[in-house]
Amino acid sequence: MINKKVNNVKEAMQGVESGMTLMLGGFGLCGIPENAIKALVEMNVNGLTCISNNAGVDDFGLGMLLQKRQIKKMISSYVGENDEFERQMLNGELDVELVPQGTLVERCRAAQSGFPAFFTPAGYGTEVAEGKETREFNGKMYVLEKAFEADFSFVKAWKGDEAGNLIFKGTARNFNPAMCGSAKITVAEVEELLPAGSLDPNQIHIPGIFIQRIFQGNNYEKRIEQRTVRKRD
Amino acid sequence: MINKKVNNVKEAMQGVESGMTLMLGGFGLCGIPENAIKALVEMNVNGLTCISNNAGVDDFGLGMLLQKRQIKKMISSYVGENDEFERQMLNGELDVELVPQGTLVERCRAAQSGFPAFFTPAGYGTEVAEGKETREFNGKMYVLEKAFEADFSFVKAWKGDEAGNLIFKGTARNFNPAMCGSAKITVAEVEELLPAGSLDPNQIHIPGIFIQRIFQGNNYEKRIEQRTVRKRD
Amino acid sequence: MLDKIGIAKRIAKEVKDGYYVNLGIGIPTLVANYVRDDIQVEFQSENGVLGMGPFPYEGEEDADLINAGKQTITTLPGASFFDSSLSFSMIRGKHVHLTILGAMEVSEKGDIANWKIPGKMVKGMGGAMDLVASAENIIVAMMHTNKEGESKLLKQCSLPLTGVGCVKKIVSNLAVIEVTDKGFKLLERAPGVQVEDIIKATEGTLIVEGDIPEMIL
Amino acid sequence: MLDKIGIAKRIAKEVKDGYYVNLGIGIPTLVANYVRDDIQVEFQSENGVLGMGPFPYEGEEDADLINAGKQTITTLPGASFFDSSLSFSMIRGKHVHLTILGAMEVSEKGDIANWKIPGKMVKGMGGAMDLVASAENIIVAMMHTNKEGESKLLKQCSLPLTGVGCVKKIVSNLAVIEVTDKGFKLLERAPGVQVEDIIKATEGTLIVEGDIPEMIL
Repeated sequence: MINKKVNNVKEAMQGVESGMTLMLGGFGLCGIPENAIKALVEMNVNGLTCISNNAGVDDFGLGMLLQKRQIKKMISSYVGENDEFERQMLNGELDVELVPQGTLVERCRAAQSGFPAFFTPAGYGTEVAEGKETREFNGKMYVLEKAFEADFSFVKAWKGDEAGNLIFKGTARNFNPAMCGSAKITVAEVEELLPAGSLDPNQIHIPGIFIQRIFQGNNYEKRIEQRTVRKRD
Repeated sequence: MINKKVNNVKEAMQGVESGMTLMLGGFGLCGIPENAIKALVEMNVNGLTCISNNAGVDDFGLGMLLQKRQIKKMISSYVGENDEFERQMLNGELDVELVPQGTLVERCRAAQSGFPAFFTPAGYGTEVAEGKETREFNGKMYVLEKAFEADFSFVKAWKGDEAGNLIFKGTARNFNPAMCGSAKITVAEVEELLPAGSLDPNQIHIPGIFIQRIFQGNNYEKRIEQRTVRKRD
Repeated sequence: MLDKIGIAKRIAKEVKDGYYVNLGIGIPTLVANYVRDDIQVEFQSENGVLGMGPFPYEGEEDADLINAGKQTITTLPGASFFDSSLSFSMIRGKHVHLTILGAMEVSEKGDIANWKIPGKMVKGMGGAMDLVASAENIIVAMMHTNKEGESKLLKQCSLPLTGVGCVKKIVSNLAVIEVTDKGFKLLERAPGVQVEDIIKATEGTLIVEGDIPEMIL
Repeated sequence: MLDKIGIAKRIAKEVKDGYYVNLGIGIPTLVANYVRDDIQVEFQSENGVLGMGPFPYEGEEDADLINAGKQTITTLPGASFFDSSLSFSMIRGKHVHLTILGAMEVSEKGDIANWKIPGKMVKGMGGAMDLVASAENIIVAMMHTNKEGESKLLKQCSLPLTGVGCVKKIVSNLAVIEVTDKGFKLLERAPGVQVEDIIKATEGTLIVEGDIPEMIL
C-alpha cells in the first residue's frame, strides 16, 4: 500500500500558487471540496483559472473566491446561480469559457486517461465550435475537443482510505471522479478517512493511484441550494 | 422502474442472426457470458464477427464457436491461449483484427458514449496505425481510432436487478462495463437476479439504462486458466 | 390558453412506456407529476441519478441528493447513482429516449437558443448542448411569445444557438407544433385558442392543414 | 550469467518507493517476489486490479480474481478492482510509474517487438502497446540471445514493432543496458560474464565506457 494521507488541509495545499489552473469537483454546491476552497480563500492566491461545472453562489463555494477577485478565468458549463459572477463577466473583469457539460467532464477524463483529444457532437453549429476542427462521421457532424491541463485538482469524497481509494455518496459524486488524476496533483478531502483495508475493493469508485494526497475534512456545511419538499399527506 | 427481465437465455437471444457483429465481455475465461456463448453454439449461427479481448481456450468460451467455425472474424487483443484459433488464423480461415487492449476497450466505450473517434498513443509507429490518421499533440504522436458498431453485446455480471442494474465481482468486471450499451441490444446474464430496490444505488457499476435484457444465468463453470498457488508455510 | 401546468400535462402525454427521460429546469421538471402511472418510465438527471422520485418530505432532504436544477429529490426502487462522465455517456450515446427542455427561441428549422443573451444574460448551456446534439426526440416547453409579446417561434434564431436542427416538437401555452422540413406544422390548439391567434403569435413559417383539433389534457 | 530469477532480482532493485508497477507475463511476474519490503509499492494488473498480493494458498483460488497472465492471485489491504477502461486510464494517463515486460527484440533506438512473428506466431499485443506508448519508465526483461544464439539487441528490429523509441533499460541474463540517444550503453555485467561476451552477444551499437561493474543482486 502506498500511503497518501496528509495530516490537514494546510499540508494538502502545499505548492498551490497564484496563477495556477485548478480543477474543483462538485455540481452546484453538492460535493464541492469545501475545505480546499476555504483554504484557497485564506491563502489569498489569485490569478487562478478554475475548471468547475458551476461557480458557487455569492457567499459559498467558488463564489467566495470570486468575491475576493482571486479568479482570473472560469471554465464552467452553468453559472446562473451567482450574481457576482455575472456582474464580473458582463463587465469584462472575469474571463469565462463556457463549455457544454458533457464536454467539460470528458475533457477532464481525457486528461485523466491520456487521451489528447476526442470528437463530440455537443456544440456543433454553435459558437462553442468556433475555431475548432469539425468532422463528419456516419453522416453526423462532430467537434474536436481537447484534454484539459491543470496543476491541481481538488475533489471531495464521502469515504476514503489511506491508500487514497475513494467512495462518493449519491449525486455528490458528479464531476469528482473524472477530476481524479486529471491534474499534476490531485488532493482528495473526505468526510471519513479510514485505514487501508477498510473499504471493499469491489466498491471503490476511484482507486488511490489517481490521488496524491488525502485528508480528513471537517466542518462540512453541505448547503442546499434549492430546498424543495412535498407536504406529508 | 423499467423492467428488463427476460425468463431465460432463449428469450434473451431473440434476434441474434448469422453474419452479425457481437461484443462479448470477459478477460481470458474470467467474467465471460457462459450462458450466452453456449446458446450461440446451440443456435448454430455463423459468419459472426466477435469483439472480445480473448478467444477462449480450445474447449471453452469462444473456443467452442471457433471449433464449429461459427466465427468469420475476431477482433481481440490477445489470442495466445487458443491453438485452434492460431491454426485458423495462420491458414487464413479466420479473419483477425488485433487491437491494443486499451484501444479495444475504449472503442467499446466510445460506442457506449456517443463518441465517434478519439486519439490514443497506443500503436503509433506500428502496423496497428497503418492506414489511420496520426497527429501530434504537445510533441507526442497519436493515432485516431473509431468507435465499434455492433448488433448485440453479451455481458456477465455477479448481481443484477430487474431494472437491469449490474454489479460485477473482482477482476470478472474487466471489459463487461464498457460493452454495456455499446451495441444495438445489450444482454446481461447474472449469477443472481434480484428485485428492483435490492441493490444499493450507490454501488451499482452499470445502470440499467445500458441494458435491454437481463436474465438469471445458470450452471456457471468459471474455469480457471492458470491455477497458481503457494504452499502453506 | 395553457398555464405552465397545462403545458406540463400536455407534454406528459408524449412520454411513452419504456422511456428514459431527461427533464430540464422549469416547466419540464413539472412533467414528471403528470405521466400516466400505468407505464414504466425512468427520469434521468445529468448530475448523476437515474430513477428519480418525487421531492422529499419536509425534514428528509439530503444535501447529497439533488437533481440538475439543484433541487432536493428522492429516488425510487431500481435507481442508481453515477458520475458525470457516465451520465453523459447515457445522453450522448442515445440511451436517453426523450429530452424535454425550455427555450428562449426556436427556429422553423429546429434550431434552439436557450443559454445566452449577449451582453445581458449568460447562464451557460449546462448539459443542454450535449442533450440537443444527441437526443433522437427533443420536445421544447415554452411560452409562445416573450414578455414584449414577440414570437419565440422564428424563421431564424437571433440569439446564440444551443443546437442546430434538433427540436422535433414544441408545446407552448398556445399550441402543439411539429418541426418539419417545411417549417412549423400546427398539430393542436390549446383550449380556447383560435388558429388565428397562433398564426399571429408565430413569426416562422406555420403550416396549417385541415382542421386543427383542440388538445386533450 | 543470470537465470530468470536472477533477472527478476536485478530488476526488483529498479522498483522505487511510491511506485505503481505493471508487470508483464513471464519473468516480470517474478519481480514482485524480490522487491524490498521496506518501501511502499503497488502492483497493477491491466485486467482490473491494483494492490495485488501473492498467489493464493491451495484451495483458496477464486476464478473471479486473476492477473493479466490469467493466474489466480490475492489482494492486499488497500486494493481495488475496476474495469478495463479505468485500468487503461491509469496506464495511458501515466499514473503507472514503471512497466516491466518481456521482448523478442529491442533496437538500439529503444524500439520493441514482442507480439508477432509473421506467418509463424501471433499471440497479439494485449496491453503491451498501450503500456509502451505511455509509460515514462519501461524496463525489458529478456534473454540476451535467442535459442539459435542470435542477438535480440539489434540495430533495428526485424519483427513487427510493439512500440517505437520507448525502452529505457534492458536487464538480460548477461547485462544491464541503458538505451541512450547513441545506442545501447553497458551499465553492469552479470556475475561471471566478461565485457567481451556482452559485446559478442549484442548486434546493435554497444557503448562501453570505463570499467563496467559486476551487478549486485
